[in-house]
This record gives sequence, structure tokens and C-alpha cells, in this order.
Amino acid sequence: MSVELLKPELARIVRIKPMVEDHHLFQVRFEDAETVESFRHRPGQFVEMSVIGSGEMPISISSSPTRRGILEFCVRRVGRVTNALYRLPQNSLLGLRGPYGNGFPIEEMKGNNLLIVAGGLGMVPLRSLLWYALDNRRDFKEITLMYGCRSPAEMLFRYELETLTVRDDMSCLLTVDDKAGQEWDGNVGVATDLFAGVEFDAANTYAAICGPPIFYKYVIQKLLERGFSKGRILMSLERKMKCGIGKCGHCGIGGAKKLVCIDGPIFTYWDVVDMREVI
Amino acid sequence: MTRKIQVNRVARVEGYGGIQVEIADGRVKDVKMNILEGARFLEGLVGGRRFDEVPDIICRICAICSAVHKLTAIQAMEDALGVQVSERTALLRELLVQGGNIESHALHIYCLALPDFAGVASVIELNSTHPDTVAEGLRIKKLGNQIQETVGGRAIHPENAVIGGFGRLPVADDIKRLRDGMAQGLDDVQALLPFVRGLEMPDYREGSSVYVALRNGDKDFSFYGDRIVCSDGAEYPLSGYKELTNEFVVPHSNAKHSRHNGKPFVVGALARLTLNGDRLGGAARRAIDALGLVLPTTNILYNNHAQVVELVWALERGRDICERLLEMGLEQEKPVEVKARAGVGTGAIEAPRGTLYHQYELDEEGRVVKADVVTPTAQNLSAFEHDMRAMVESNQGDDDATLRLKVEMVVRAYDPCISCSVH
Amino acid sequence: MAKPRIGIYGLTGCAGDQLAILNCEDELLDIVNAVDLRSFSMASSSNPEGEIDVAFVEGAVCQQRDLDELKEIRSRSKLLIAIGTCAVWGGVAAARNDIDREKLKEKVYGPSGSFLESLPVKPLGEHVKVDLAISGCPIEKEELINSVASLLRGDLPLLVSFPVCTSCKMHEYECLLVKRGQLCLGPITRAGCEARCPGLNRVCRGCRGPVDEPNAASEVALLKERGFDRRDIINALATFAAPAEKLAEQIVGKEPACQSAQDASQAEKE
Amino acid sequence: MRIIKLKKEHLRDFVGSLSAFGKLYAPQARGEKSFVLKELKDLSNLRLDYRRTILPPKKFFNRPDETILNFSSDNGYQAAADANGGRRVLFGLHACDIKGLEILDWVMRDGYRDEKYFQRRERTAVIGVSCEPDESCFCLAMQADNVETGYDLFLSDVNSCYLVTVRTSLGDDMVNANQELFQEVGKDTIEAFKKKTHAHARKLDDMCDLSVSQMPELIELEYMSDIWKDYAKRCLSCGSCTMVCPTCTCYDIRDEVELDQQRGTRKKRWDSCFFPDYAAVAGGENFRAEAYSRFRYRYLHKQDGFVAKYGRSSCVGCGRCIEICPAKIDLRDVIKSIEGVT
Ligand SMILES: Cc1cc2nc3c(=O)[nH]c(=O)nc-3n(C[C@H](O)[C@H](O)[C@H](O)COP(=O)(O)OP(=O)(O)OC[C@H]3O[C@@H](n4cnc5c(N)ncnc54)[C@H](O)[C@@H]3O)c2cc1C
Ligand code: SF4
Ligand code: SF4
Ligand code: SF4
Repeated sequence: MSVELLKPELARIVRIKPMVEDHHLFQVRFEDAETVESFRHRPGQFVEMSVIGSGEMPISISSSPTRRGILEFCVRRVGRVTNALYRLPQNSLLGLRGPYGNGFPIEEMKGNNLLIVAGGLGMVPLRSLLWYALDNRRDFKEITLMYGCRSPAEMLFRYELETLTVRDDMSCLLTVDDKAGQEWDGNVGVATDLFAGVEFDAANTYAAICGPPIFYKYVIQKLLERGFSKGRILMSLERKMKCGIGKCGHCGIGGAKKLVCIDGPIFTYWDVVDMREVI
Repeated sequence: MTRKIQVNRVARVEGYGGIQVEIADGRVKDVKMNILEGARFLEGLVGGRRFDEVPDIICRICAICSAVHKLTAIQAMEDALGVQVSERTALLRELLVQGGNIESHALHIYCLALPDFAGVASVIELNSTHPDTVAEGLRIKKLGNQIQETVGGRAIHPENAVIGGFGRLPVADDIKRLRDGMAQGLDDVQALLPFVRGLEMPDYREGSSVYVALRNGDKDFSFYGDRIVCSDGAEYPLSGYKELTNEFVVPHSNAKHSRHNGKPFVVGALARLTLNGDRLGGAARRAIDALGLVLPTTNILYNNHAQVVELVWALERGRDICERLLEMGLEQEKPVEVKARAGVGTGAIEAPRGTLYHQYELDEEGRVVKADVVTPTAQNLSAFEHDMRAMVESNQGDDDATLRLKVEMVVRAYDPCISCSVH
Repeated sequence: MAKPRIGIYGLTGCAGDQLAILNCEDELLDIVNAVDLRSFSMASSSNPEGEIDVAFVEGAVCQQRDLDELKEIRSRSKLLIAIGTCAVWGGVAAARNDIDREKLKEKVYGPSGSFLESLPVKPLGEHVKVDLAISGCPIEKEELINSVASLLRGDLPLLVSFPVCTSCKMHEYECLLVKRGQLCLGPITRAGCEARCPGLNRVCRGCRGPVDEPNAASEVALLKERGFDRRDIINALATFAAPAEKLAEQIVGKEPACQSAQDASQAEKE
Repeated sequence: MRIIKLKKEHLRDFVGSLSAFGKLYAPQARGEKSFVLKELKDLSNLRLDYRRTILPPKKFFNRPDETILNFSSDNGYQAAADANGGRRVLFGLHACDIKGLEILDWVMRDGYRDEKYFQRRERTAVIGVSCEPDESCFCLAMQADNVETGYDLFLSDVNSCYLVTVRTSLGDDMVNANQELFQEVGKDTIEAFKKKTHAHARKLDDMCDLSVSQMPELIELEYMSDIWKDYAKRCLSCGSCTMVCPTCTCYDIRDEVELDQQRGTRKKRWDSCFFPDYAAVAGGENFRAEAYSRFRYRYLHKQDGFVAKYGRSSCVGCGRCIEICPAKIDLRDVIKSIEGVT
């Protein structure tokens, strides 16, 4: 075995599904059959994905550990490596290493209600948790998803999520800031508006949240108002990362008291509430 | 009837220059080498700068001859400040000059001039017809760069050369590597001789015929010299270069022109060989014979041949310098301490394209009061026009395209460095 | 995939960056084979020009002719890459834009040079949009080859952005500023040269231009503290990147930006 | 523990013999006033009078710039051969640097154990030597004036001889291979050693009036203080202090592809939290966009975050960052400013 911790394994893009503009879903399978078998991840974990020749970047695993074999990544095209990824045709090889990060504390969350609040691209890591919970439905009590996007055209996994709205074993609330003249007959308003009219048993609920920086501020405020204790608010943080394994230093928060890559990316609000430079 | 031959931008030369020829009723009316490269006024910009800053700035006149610009500036400053350098330094400097010369000559011969003779547009195309020649040429060119990197610290704008010596001396192993490279270079260049000998030379009558070069003592063929000699018999001390060059401004050129006694003159490889070639021995002498080069000649196209001879000489001379350095040993020595003082100093070294002069006047703080740089290409510009005219007159029967190529070949034979000429 | 159409151009400068390309003796043929070379007049007499994907432009804008050419190149290039310090920062020719061009002309060419047309020297970015800047006087071969390789993939090259001091430390060169009290610009100069000059016992003169956020005020102050002549400091800053570093003079001249600058100007008054 | 005596006249012979245990590195002069740890090819170049080397020994284990992987478009990624994996002997490290390596070990072990690092560590013998402090040293305040572990042998200068503490079996082998050079420690030497130790401690104590005991709290309290902004005005963000620090470990990763687009290398190079792009992410967000927030981060990390995680500051008081800062920023002054004791 190689002593090089930073060595990626080869994986193949089996399918590329364009979702919304500049967001594609990449279905990927490791080349090595044994790795396909042995790879295990928790919802909320991520991988370091390499586009051979261009570079490497952290990407959340968007598929649930309950769906094995193929890993799904939803990547937004923003810069150098993501652009390079978008140039790859189906069937191309990639490098993957991981899974990294702590992931959601599933064991602890079991037996509780689950509230998932996502904004924009924040749906990506939470989708893994959502499907994990739905596939292990009996492990959780009530499951609620609140997902807000700027416009219908920016809603990730829209089709998939709309099918959830008819399920009676969960409640799926979708909203857009603005219809922007597009076809949409759901809620209009920011994600926090969805809290209106929903009752929580805060003491028996875990809230998992992910979204853009400003989103955290408002959602956390709402959750605290509803009596959530800080330790039950779980959030996924994003920082610059190079190694993903706690060595390169870039993702330090609070004077590197915590490294997002190994201590996170999932933190409870309590973990970071007193920490500098977090939100 | 007027016939016009025009080249908007001469290709395969450094810098931006065009050619304009006008023939009216069978007579060549006008021949102009339009130097269009922008003026940077570097001589003006170094005003007020401390002496030790100047070589680093002024060498930016030209990349191809940056080593020799830097060393000529250093020489001028040392002249003004009364600095004597060690023998080791002097040898290393000459090695650096040879490095620049090898790189520049190889670049010119293989990449810029040969394509003309082979009827192709560039060295890239030449590579498909003559891959071995190109490989040899690039190898020699690379060696020239390695010498400059090893001795000068960088292939272009060699920062290691300073007033008083070098920042850091190369070590013996580096010099050995260069020496071995030079031996390989001498092998590589052999194949070129019959090839160049076989080239068909467009002919023309009465080219420029006054040649000027530096001359060193009474035995050496060298790029350094203690006096300036002209083929018309005139001789000047280095500091008297202005009497030779008499620079003046012409309206169609951003570069000044030079005339000696009212006549164009030629500097460069052909001039050096014409004036000092009898001092050559060894492989260089054999190269002259192998090329069938007959001197003197008034056909500037033989400057290409002369460069080949000098390339052979430079490789041999470079190898000898390396041997000498290895004998001496290469203990680190610090640059000579220099004290600022007022004075005027002149530097003159043969650059690949001909004699290069730098002169600086310093005040008591050692800051530049006045700077003057006369470059080889600027000296040659009048001769360019003279020779192009002769070429056109002798080949009027050619169609435009052929004639255009022939005047361009004249220009390229001079291996002009247009940035240098304007600076 | 079609080969990218490339043009290599030189405005006013020493041709060092074009020569640096030609100095890639081992890679040159691979490079040209991988691209559709549309223009490189320093090396070829066949220059079909036309629309190009990437234009590499060397040299600064010193005259109207440069400006016209630059705009023309820009108009038919998808990406325009400034190569070399002249193109990126102005280079040595831009050192004294404070001197009136007419005066300079008179000084160098005398009265008969009045026909010469000349502009205050500016880097490309002052006139047109520059998509990428590869600085260096001249550009470094390694950086060039890596950049070309990246561009061939369709990626923007990754260029070094940290200062020369960092490189100097990685090579464990003795600090000329701290240990020998010399006027070194390494702290505010963009690396990528592997700290060539300190490695040669020579100070960094800033030939690669400043880093993204140079603290020039502090550099000036610390040099003054060490007793350097104000003129030499300003000259040094203005050697290669005057258009950028003239700033330093202003910052320090008008309001001492930091403690040590204050001390220095205090000392000067006394 | 075994302690024996090596007469100074035997030092060279002993050092010379160490190359049997690996490539020998020792402090030597660089330039006019600097020192580096480099391969000792000529014993007469050994300089035990050095105060500190430009780079700390971390450079042997975490290289400034190295290729970690080779890749090709069809074969994926392969670990690059380790050019630094051979046996080595580092001779002449000071206590602070040995402590620095120990701290580095914690970081490299934490979470994912960096096997390559530990392979290099395990193949490297460390021989410490006592030191003479200078005005930039403050190891005492950082509890790094003495080390009990982290070395194979430690030589304490006692006038005409060294007391040699043998800490490991490998150290024992080194001594045994040269038995004739060593002697038992006599009473006089013990007395001399005590005196010297005492004097050394006194000297360190006199030199150092720094205390960092409340740093985490104070940094927390002074998080918004103007102190950071004042220092940041002087700080050049040149990165020097982080490069030379024995315990700074940040690195950047980049890919270099060859012209043929088929092959390339992945490289790792030291990075610094002072650089503007250190915490900048795609889309223009920068978690530490202001120079002062980056300046502050270094202290936040070394004197607060690290303490929270490992129970001590990651600074070992080697003084490198103080000596090398072109802007003359002295970490001790920053600490004192925060403590309000200037
Ligand atoms: C734990 C984690 C999970 C993530 N999951 C996803 C996901 O599922 N989908 C998605 O689209 N994006 C995700 N991101 C963000 C994604 O990593 C960046 O968008 C991506 O690195 C941008 O790379 P680039 O080369 O295109 O951009 P550039 O701006 O060119 O960035 C260059 C390099 O900087 C680093 N970098 C830049 N931005 C970020 C960033 N936001 N976070 C970390 N490193 C960065 C990377 O090493 C990157 O290769 C995640 C980030 C983290 C930290
Ligand atoms: S020598 Fe110059 S570049 Fe090197 S560390 Fe010192 S100041 Fe920085
Ligand atoms: S050290 Fe400075 S002057 Fe020298 S090459 Fe590098 S950037 Fe240019
Ligand atoms: S912070 Fe400074 S003194 Fe402390 S260990 Fe690092 S370099 Fe040495």
C-alpha cells in the first residue's frame, strides 16, 4: 500500500446529468471493484475529487450511503477545477480520495425528529442525509425538509424533491425567493418563511442546515427562537481546502481550534458559537 | 513608371522595422529601412541613478545581447570608477560574452537565416526538411544559454555580473559541464559547414566595404579590444568612438544612423573576420577553408558565413577559457569594493552584431549625469540601406516577390537587433 | 479538438519574452506542434494572423503605433496574455513617466528628433483588457511552459503569487536585507524566479513586479530606518514597476502609513 | 539513562563516524552571518557555535516544495518515489528544534497519520547539542529550553568536554561503535555540568521576561483590538516568519501537467496564512480578506487554537521569526502588547 495519503483512486464518470444552469450531477463509480465494495461513507462527508491534469477539490457526497455502488456529486461550475470537470465527457476517469470529514452524527440523531433546512447549493450535502433517513425511515420520527432557492430555475433536484411532496411519511416544503416568471406553484419567500405554521418538538428534533453564509444567520435565529438547543443544530461548513485530511491548514476556524476537514464539515452550532471567524 | 517594393514588417529579426524601396524608370530612387520600434529613451532614464543600478537597467535594451550590454556597461562604469578586476573575473566575463555570442549566432544562423536559404518560413518548417540540422542548432543554442545561466545566473539579463566581479562564482563542476558541452558543440557545428558552403548566395555589386571592429593587442582574435580599427586605415582609442560613429538622426527611423567620413560602415562578424581574421587558428581557421569563405568581400550575405566561423571560434575559445578557469580554481571571490566618484568611463565590446559602446559620466555621488549607448545595429543602418540599394540595382529583373525576399535577406544577413538600435 | 490558434507579439521592449519562448530549446517544437501558430514574426515569415484564441503580447505601449497594434490584436483575440514585466507593469521604460516625453526626446535625440512620436509608457492593462499576466523580466521558462500546458488543456495557468522572500526562505538563502543591510525588494515582489538574485548574493530589484497586495509603505519605511537614501529607495521601487510602485512614494510622502514610517520621517526632519 | 563524556578533541572523530548511520547533516555557515543544516561533507565546516539555522529541521520531513504524485491520464495517480526517504543523521539540533519536531509529530499524527512523514522521521537520527542563547531566544517562556525525548543522543557542552545523554538504542549503537572516544563521567565534570546548567538557566531567565500563560484568554478578549491593525500596517506579508517557523506546516497543492497533456505531477509547497489567497475560495469569498485578520490568525493559531487542541502553544521560542522579520516585528512585543505590559 502506498504511504502517500494524498493519492487518489481512479473512478469513472458513468453519467452526467445537467440539473440547473452550471450545476451538474456526476454519477461516479470507482474503477477498482474492491474499492466499490469497501467504500463506506456517512451522510455529510465529502471526497477530494481530482480532474486529472487540472487539480483537486473537496466535493460533498450527495448520494446516500444506502444507495451503494455509484456515488453522486452535484458540482457547481465556479473556477478552474470545476470548469475542467465540466469539460469531461461521460465515461472519463477521475481521481477520488476519501471519504473525509465527520459526517452527520447519525447514531445520535436516530430516534429523533429530523429537520433539514437547505438554501441553494446547501441541498447537496443534505440530500445524502435526507435519503439516508428516508431509506431508514423507521429510525427517525418526523422528517421535514425546508428548501429555499432564489428561483425555480435554480432549484436543485427539483423533480426528485417534488415527488417527495406527495409522500405522507415526511413533509417537504419548497420555496423560491422569486418566481422570476417561471413555472412554479409552490411557496414564494425565503427559506425561513417556511417555519411559519410548522410545529416543532425542539427537544426531540435535530436540525441539519446548510446554505450560503447569510442563510446560517437567519436560520439559526429562527431555530433558537423555536427553542432548539445549540447542540441540536447541525451545520455543514465550507472553507478553502487543499488536503482534506487536516494537514494543509487552510480550513482552520477559530485559530485552527477546529479544522473543517477533519473536525467538520458538520458542526453543531454549540461547537462553533464562540469561535472566531466562523459565520 | 515607379515600382515599389515594400516590407511592412521584416520577419525573423528582433524588433519592428520595415523596408521601402522605390524604383523610378529603372533607377533606384529611394531605399529606406524604417525603424518603427518605439523609443524608450533608456539613456535618458538612467539619469540620476547610482552607478551600480545602471548595468541592470541598461541591459534591458536588448534580450539577445543582454549579456554584452551588461558587461559593456560594467566596463564603462569600472573605467569611470577606476576599478580593476581579477583575472578570474575577466575570464568569466569573457566566457559569458561567448555564451551570449554562441546563443545569438546559433539563433541567427539556424533559426532566422537558414530558413531563407532553404526556402521555408521558419525553423519550425526547417525542422521537417532538415531535422538533424535543427537539432544540432538548438543544441548549440541551448549551450549558449547554459553558459549564460551558469556564469550569468540567467540566460537573459544575467544578474550575476556586477561591477567589480560576480555575485556568486560558478563551481568547478559547472565549468566542467560547460567545457564538455563546448566539445559537443564543436562536433555539432561541423555538419553545418558543408551545408552552408553549398548555399546559393544571391549576388550584387558594390556593397558597403568599410569594415570596423575592435582589435586586441597584436595576436588575439577577440571580442575585446584596446582600439577601434577601420578597413580604410583609421584607428581610434575606445574613448574616441564618437569620432567614428558620428550619430545623427534621420526622419524615417527611430534609430540614429552612423557614418564614418560621410560613408556607411559595417560592424559585425564579417567586419571582425575581415579585419582580424588572419589572427584565427585552429578549428576556426579550418572552418573558413571548409566554407570556402574568401575575404574581403562586399557581399553582406557572407556575414552568415562569418557568423558560422565565429560560432566555431567561440566554442573553441569557450572551451579554452573553461580549461584555464579549472586550472586556476574557482574559489569564491567577492566583487571588488567600489567607491563612488566623479568621472567619465567608456566600455566597448564586440557584441554578436558588432561593436557596442557605452559611455557614462558620473557625478561625485556616482550618479549618472550623462549616458550614451551606440549599438551595432544603429551603426549598420546606413550600410543596410546602401546594400539594399546595391541588391536592388543588381537584381532589377526579378519579380517583386523575389526582390522583396532578397532585400529582406540583406537585412537579415546583418542580423539586426532593432530594439538595440532604438533603445 | 482543433489546435488553439496562437499569436506571439512584441510591442516596445527588449524581446526578452519572445526570446524566452525561443529559449525553450527542448520544448519549442512540441509547443508549436500542439498549436496553430498564427503569428510570431520574430521567428517566422509566415504569419497569417486572423482570429486567434490566445495572443501573447510582450512589451509596453510606448508609442501610438504600439497602441494601435495592441488594440488590433485585442480585437481578434479571445484571450490576451501579457507576458513580461513591460507588458504587465510597464518595465524599465516606464520608470520615469514623470519626465515630459518631449524633454526626454530632446535629451536623447536632440532637436532633429522632434518627429519621433512617443507616449508615456504604460502596461497593456492600462489600455485594453488583459486576461492573464505572466510577469518576469524576462518571463521564466518553467512558468511559461506550465502556462502553455495549462492553456492547452483549457485551464487558466496557476501562477505564483507569493513574495520573493518566501522563495528565498525555501532555498535557505541568507537574507540580504536583514543580515547584510542591503536594499532588497523581495518582501513586496512576486516570486516565481526561485529567488534568483538573493541566490546570487544580489538583492531583488523587483523585476517581476509587485505581489497582489504589496505593503510598499512599510517596505519604504523599513528601508529608511536602515538608513537608505530616499532617492535610492524610490528609484529601486520605480525600476521595473513604476506605474504600480509610484504609489509607495505617495503613501509615504503624504501620510506616514505606519509607526516606523513616522519614525523615519521624524528622523528626516531632525 | 546513560550519560557519558566526550572530550572536545574527540568531537570531530565522533561526528565523522556518524555517517555510518546515514547521510550526515550538521549546522554550517551560509553567507556571511547565517547558518543552515546541510550535508556535512567536510568536517571542518561543522559550526556548533551557530545560534539558529535559516530553516528549522522540519525541512527534512516536510519538504518546502516536492512532488508527491505522478499522474497520467489513463493510469491515474502514483506516489512519487521518496527522494528523501533514506537514512539520515541530523547532528547538532538545539532543544527548541527538537521540541519543534515533537510538536510537528503531533500534527502529523493527528487524524490521518502522515506515513511518509513518519517514515522519514523514523529513518532519521537526531543528535542534540546544548546552545548559547542570543537576544532573540525565548525558549524558556515556551517551555522548550530542555527536552527529555525526541533525540537519540544529546551533547551538553561542559567546558572542555560534552556530557552525552544516550536516549535510544540507536544512540547507544552510535556510542558503542566509538567506545574508545568516550569516558565515564567524573566528579569534576558533574560539578562543572551543574554549574553550567545553572548558569544557562539563569541566563535564559534573565533574558526572558515573557509569560504566555493567559494568552488564549487574552487573545480572545483582544480579538477586536487595534493592536492587530497597528502591527499589520508594518507587516509585509512576506511569509518569512511562517517559512522559518519550526512548527508552521501549511502547504498548498498544485498540479503541473506536461505539454503532451498526458502526464504530469502533483506538487506540494509550503504556504503561509499571511498570503491574501490563503483562505479565499471560489466566487470571491475570502474568510480573511484583510491583512490584519491574517496577521492576527498566526497568533490566534499558535497561541490560542493550538493550545486548545494540544495543551500548549506551538511556538518553541526559537526566535527565528524575530530574527528574520524585515519589518522587525517581534513576536514577544506583540504578545506583550496584548498583555498590556509594554
Ligand atoms: C467540505 C466541502 C464540500 C463541498 N461540496 C461541494 C459540492 O458538493 N458541490 C460543489 O459544487 N462545491 C462543493 N464545495 C465547494 C468546492 O470545493 C469549490 O467550489 C471548488 O473547490 C472550486 O474549485 P475551482 O477549482 O473550480 O475554483 P477555484 O476558485 O479556481 O479554486 C481553486 C482551488 O481552491 C480551493 N477552493 C476554492 N473554493 C473552495 C471552496 N469553496 N471550498 C474549498 N476549497 C475551495 C480548491 O482547492 C480549488 O481547487 C465544497 C467545499 C467543501 C469545503
Ligand atoms: S534577501 Fe530579500 S528576498 Fe530574500 S528574504 Fe531577504 S528581503 Fe526577502
Ligand atoms: S530576485 Fe527579484 S530581481 Fe531577481 S529575478 Fe527574482 S524578481 Fe527579478
Ligand atoms: S513562532 Fe517564531 S519563535 Fe515561535 S517557534 Fe515559530 S519561528 Fe520560532
